Amino acid sequence: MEYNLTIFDETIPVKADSEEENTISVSVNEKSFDVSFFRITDNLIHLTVNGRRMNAYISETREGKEIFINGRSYSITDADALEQAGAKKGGGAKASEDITPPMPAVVISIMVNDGDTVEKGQGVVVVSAMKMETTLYAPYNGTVEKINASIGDKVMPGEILIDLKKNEEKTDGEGGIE
Amino acid sequence: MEYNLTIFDETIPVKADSEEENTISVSVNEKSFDVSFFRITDNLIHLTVNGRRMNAYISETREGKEIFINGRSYSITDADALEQAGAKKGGGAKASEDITPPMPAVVISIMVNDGDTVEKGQGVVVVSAMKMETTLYAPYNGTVEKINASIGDKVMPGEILIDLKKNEEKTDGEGGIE
Amino acid sequence: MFKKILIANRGEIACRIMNTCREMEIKSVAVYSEADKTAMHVLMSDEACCIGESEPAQSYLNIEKIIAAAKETSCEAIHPGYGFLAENADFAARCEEEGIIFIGPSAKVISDLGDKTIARQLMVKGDVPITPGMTQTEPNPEIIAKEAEKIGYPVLIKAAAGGGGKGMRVVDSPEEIQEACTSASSEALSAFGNGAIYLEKFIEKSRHIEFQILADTHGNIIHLLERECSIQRRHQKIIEETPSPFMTPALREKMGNAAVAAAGAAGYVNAGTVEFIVDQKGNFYFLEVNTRLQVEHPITEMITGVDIVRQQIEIAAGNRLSLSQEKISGRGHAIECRIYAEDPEKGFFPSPGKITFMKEPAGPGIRNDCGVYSGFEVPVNYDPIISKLVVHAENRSKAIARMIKSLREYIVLGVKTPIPFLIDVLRSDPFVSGETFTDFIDEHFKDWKPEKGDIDMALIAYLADEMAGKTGTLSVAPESGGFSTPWQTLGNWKI
Amino acid sequence: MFKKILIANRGEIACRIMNTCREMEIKSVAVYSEADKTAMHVLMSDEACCIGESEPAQSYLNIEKIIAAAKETSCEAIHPGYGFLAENADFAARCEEEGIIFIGPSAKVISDLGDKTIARQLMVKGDVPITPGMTQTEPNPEIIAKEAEKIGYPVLIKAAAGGGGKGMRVVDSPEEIQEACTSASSEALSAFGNGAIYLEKFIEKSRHIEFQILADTHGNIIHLLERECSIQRRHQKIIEETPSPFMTPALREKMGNAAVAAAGAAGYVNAGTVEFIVDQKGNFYFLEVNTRLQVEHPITEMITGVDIVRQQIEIAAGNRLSLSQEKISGRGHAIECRIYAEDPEKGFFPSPGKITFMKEPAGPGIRNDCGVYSGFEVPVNYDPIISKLVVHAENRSKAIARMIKSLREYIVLGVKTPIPFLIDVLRSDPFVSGETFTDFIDEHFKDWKPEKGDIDMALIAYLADEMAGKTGTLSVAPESGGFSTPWQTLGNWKI
Repeated sequence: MEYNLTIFDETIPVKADSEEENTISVSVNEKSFDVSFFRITDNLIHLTVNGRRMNAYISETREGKEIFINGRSYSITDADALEQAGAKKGGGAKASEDITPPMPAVVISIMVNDGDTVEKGQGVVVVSAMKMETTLYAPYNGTVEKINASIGDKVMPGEILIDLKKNEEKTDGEGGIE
Repeated sequence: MEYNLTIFDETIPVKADSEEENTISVSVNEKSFDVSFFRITDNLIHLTVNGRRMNAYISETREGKEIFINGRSYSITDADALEQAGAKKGGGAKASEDITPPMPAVVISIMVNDGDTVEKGQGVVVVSAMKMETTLYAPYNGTVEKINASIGDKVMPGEILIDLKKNEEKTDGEGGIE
Repeated sequence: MFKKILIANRGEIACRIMNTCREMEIKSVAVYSEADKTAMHVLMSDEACCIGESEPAQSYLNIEKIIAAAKETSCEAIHPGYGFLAENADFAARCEEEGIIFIGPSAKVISDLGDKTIARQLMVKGDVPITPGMTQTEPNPEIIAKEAEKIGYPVLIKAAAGGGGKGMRVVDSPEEIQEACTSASSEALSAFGNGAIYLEKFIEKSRHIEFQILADTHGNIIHLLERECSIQRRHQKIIEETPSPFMTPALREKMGNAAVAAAGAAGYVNAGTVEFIVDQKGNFYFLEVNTRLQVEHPITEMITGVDIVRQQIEIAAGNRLSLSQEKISGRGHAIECRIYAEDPEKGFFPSPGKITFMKEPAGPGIRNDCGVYSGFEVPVNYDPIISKLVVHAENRSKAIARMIKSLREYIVLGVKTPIPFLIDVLRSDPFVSGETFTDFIDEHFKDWKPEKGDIDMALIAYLADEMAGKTGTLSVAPESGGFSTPWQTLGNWKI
Repeated sequence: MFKKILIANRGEIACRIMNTCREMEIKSVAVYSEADKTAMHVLMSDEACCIGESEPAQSYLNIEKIIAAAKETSCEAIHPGYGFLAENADFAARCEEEGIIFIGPSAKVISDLGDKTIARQLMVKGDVPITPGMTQTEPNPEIIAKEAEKIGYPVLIKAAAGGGGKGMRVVDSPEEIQEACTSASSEALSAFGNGAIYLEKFIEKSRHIEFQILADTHGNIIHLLERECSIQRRHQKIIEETPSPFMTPALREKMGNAAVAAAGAAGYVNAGTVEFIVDQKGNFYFLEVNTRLQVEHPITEMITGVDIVRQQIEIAAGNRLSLSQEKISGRGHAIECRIYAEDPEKGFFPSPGKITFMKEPAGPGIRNDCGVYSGFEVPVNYDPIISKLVVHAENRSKAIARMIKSLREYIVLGVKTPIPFLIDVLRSDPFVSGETFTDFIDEHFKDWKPEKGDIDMALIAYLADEMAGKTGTLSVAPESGGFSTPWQTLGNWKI
């Protein structure tokens, strides 16, 4: 059985074979592991990997699983399943190019006007949520086409606060929250 | 909606009416209660009863529910449902008249022989389980008809260790574990 | 003693206060907003009143609704917790008017100490050392610039009102001072409705060390030793410890006496915290008094064995302090880490949402003051604190080891937390050697990213989880092992 | 320090030992029987070895299998916990032979102190007071009767071997003594393979008070104050506390010195407990030495701030005690309640089975050393302990209040527990006033039944549960409140 799993933006092919109940041989990037496992609860799998014991806490997410091992949390998605499900949103990179609050927030100030030319990384809107103010930055060099919010507006993630027309220069998709 | 619920061997008629979501009017033994509730998890219902808040922890059992409130646990069964399900075992009273271990155990000693006359309350078999020895007592005056276990046997609840023929005298169904 | 107390707060602190109430056999009344119908503090309460919509101004900051709830439920006293109305002099005054006991200092004391320049004046009178600088607000930037020249750069422009770093500017040279005054003042005006500012000397490479004090209505004041709270992000403490790794018995005595003098100078009653900044030579300066229970009070409880909330309630009831200064001593070392729903990789930005799974660490010397549960949705409307994880051990190095172990065993899924960040801080050389200055995070962890960790294991866990199927851990036990029925039919109502 | 330790035990004590190992960065290896494949101590371990079938003799009592597991996993030391092989001199000797460090005293000390008459002889040499009576076993009932006449009735016939009340008889008059000797001896023979008995004076209305001692390999011995463990059922402690409500500083000093002398007389090394019985006048008599970590050690840890397991490991590694007697002092009051899967209404008979739901109490000053989890099936094969609930507070009355609150918030469904019984004991006048003698339960709670409690509320909860339906609290969060999908389809394998 084969999977292509995505973790930290990298897609890794993994293989698993099971000959006995609760036992699998796993290969990840050419490395092999002897694994035995017990499901303890829906959120906990106890693993023995090459003799080493560990507890993996797991929660299903919209796009995959969140897995917590030894003080660290990992987000893993099934690349093939996501592909099958279709590129609904044009992928993650696109999303981070929008000027949108990362959580429900209130607009505190708008630092640009229609038609302004802004540089990548320039602050454009300040929003406040949960007692904290955050500046949203221009994700690329561009020109302000339209401002879709006013001071005091409650805004939600996904709502585009500023329509920014990209200038010719290429960008690397960074930006969003500082 | 009406129920007959059994708690501490007493069957109590209860009535519940719901006019709003998460709210019921309950009457128990002529007393009325205004109740609002929230399910927090499958095992926890948060109740407000006449203004007083409490948490009820609940687990389904084979025959009803185990309910834990404020340091006390209650076992409640639905008398009508049990009746419908039929008198599979002839009720609880019968069960406690058998000489059977209350849990998986090992027979340590047998204190009677075939044909012995025993008195209610007389020790007949000693079993050991979880580091503890327990004596099983005769549930009524009777005569030993058959001994179904030997020393060292592993025995299970429900297994009748001694067939005891009841003598004429009436008993009150007590006995079993000390 | 009171029979019933209203707790005008939410989250972990409301729960923590109820714990003590329950032990004292005092009934607790919760208040809650629409967002908090099934919040932990509501579940724990004996009675609860809904006081309005989710916005704090409509509920937890709404003085009249809280007073009405207290009267409706016949509460004799109100505990404000921290945050919200805890340092609101108007609220304390309204309680006084209504004959409800406010568990905290008087409105007058809150109001005096809430103004930084008045507080500085009081401290000067009480012979408590303050940072060099002004004790009056000053509207004229020219005068401020002159004063700055006198005490020497760098200096700090500070708003008289508020806190949390707002209306505050560090100024390194005379050229910047005009602009700094203007921007600090306007920021303070918009944040606190008061643009008054003043000038202080800026102390470099300083530590934040505070003393817990208790003062009763009979004139007795004691302190419960210090806490060091230098590790801060966004002007908010995230790791606190006691004793301070910098402290010596001689300095502790000097600072403790100053803290008691500060409380005396302000006419303080109830529990409070006197904050100081301490430079590398051990000079210390009064910073401010927090006129409430402090977030980090548990570490003091761990090392002194005193329940501070119980002391607050006893004091509010008019009882005399049963503790005396000579009986207070610290045992071992305690550390607190604040666990917020926030993303340490993104500037500690809040990460609200549903906690899909949580498992709290437990074991000897571990205390987790928690205000949420698995399945609870951390609301977007409030400070996203999940819990305060506190450990106590024989000494500092054992306490660090215990905290690291506890953090590793603290499972929170569904929202981001700073747990991996905190582990890295606690393991770092500067923390281990006690080099804890207020610029610690900027200095050592500015662009922190987690190590990639054990990706192979995470992938293996993914596969094992797929293989194992779900148990459907519902409440019915299967009769003989194996998988249980995943879904229980709902009970049928007989109509 | 050791890199890896094998823990030859299960349940809460194995987990508790692993907690300290983890803080010391020592890897822990669990051993487990077939019944314990998914037991808590296995889940917590770094490595684990299955050592056989469920019967203790096949697994946890199987010396050779445990030694083999230790060698296979390269463990340098073995911690035996309590029970099982903890006081088995042969096991300690096998460890010595194999060059594995046994974390406990030497085989010789275990063997000496395991024989009550040899222990009594050692105490006489060490000037430790023992109960009047014999210091040799005696096969002849006539001689025992004569001795009984001399010391006066009531007397106690006791087996030299074993414990737990087996082979023990209280004798009130000369007529009963012959029969008592015969039955005690035969009971001891069948239980311990050794029928040797001897005679002691029976002390009426006594308390059971013990001292924790620590002795290193360099000749240093200290004690960590006392524990009172008078509340017992079936000769097994169920509530322990420290300090003893009976203790005075003078008596503590005398008894503490006697405990240290007892350890010295026996050549003791590592942690141990010297048990005394104390009469109403404050006379105390040596009872026995428990040559292992005691179940109730956490209450001592709470008031002294010392991690006893860490001390054991340090001592076993040959380190010198870093503690000295004058630095040991108690702070506050600690109480432990043992939570077993047992039915207090039926003579505390074990109630094994699946724990369908469990919620541990938490809060300031609460520690629950637990070895099970929701969904775990308490096996029928072993001591049915679920956890030890420990509280620590400023004084005895606050500790009692905290314990009662904690017990009320301790939810265990699926098996019976003594929680309601314990609440009633803690609230009772004789307990509150410290009238805690070893006959406490017989005297005050012989035919205890729980109060009927709040039946109306239970019925209402039943109805509400029926009305509310189940949420199916699985791990996927519903997108916008409401009920989530109850059952997640299993991941599909691509073949």
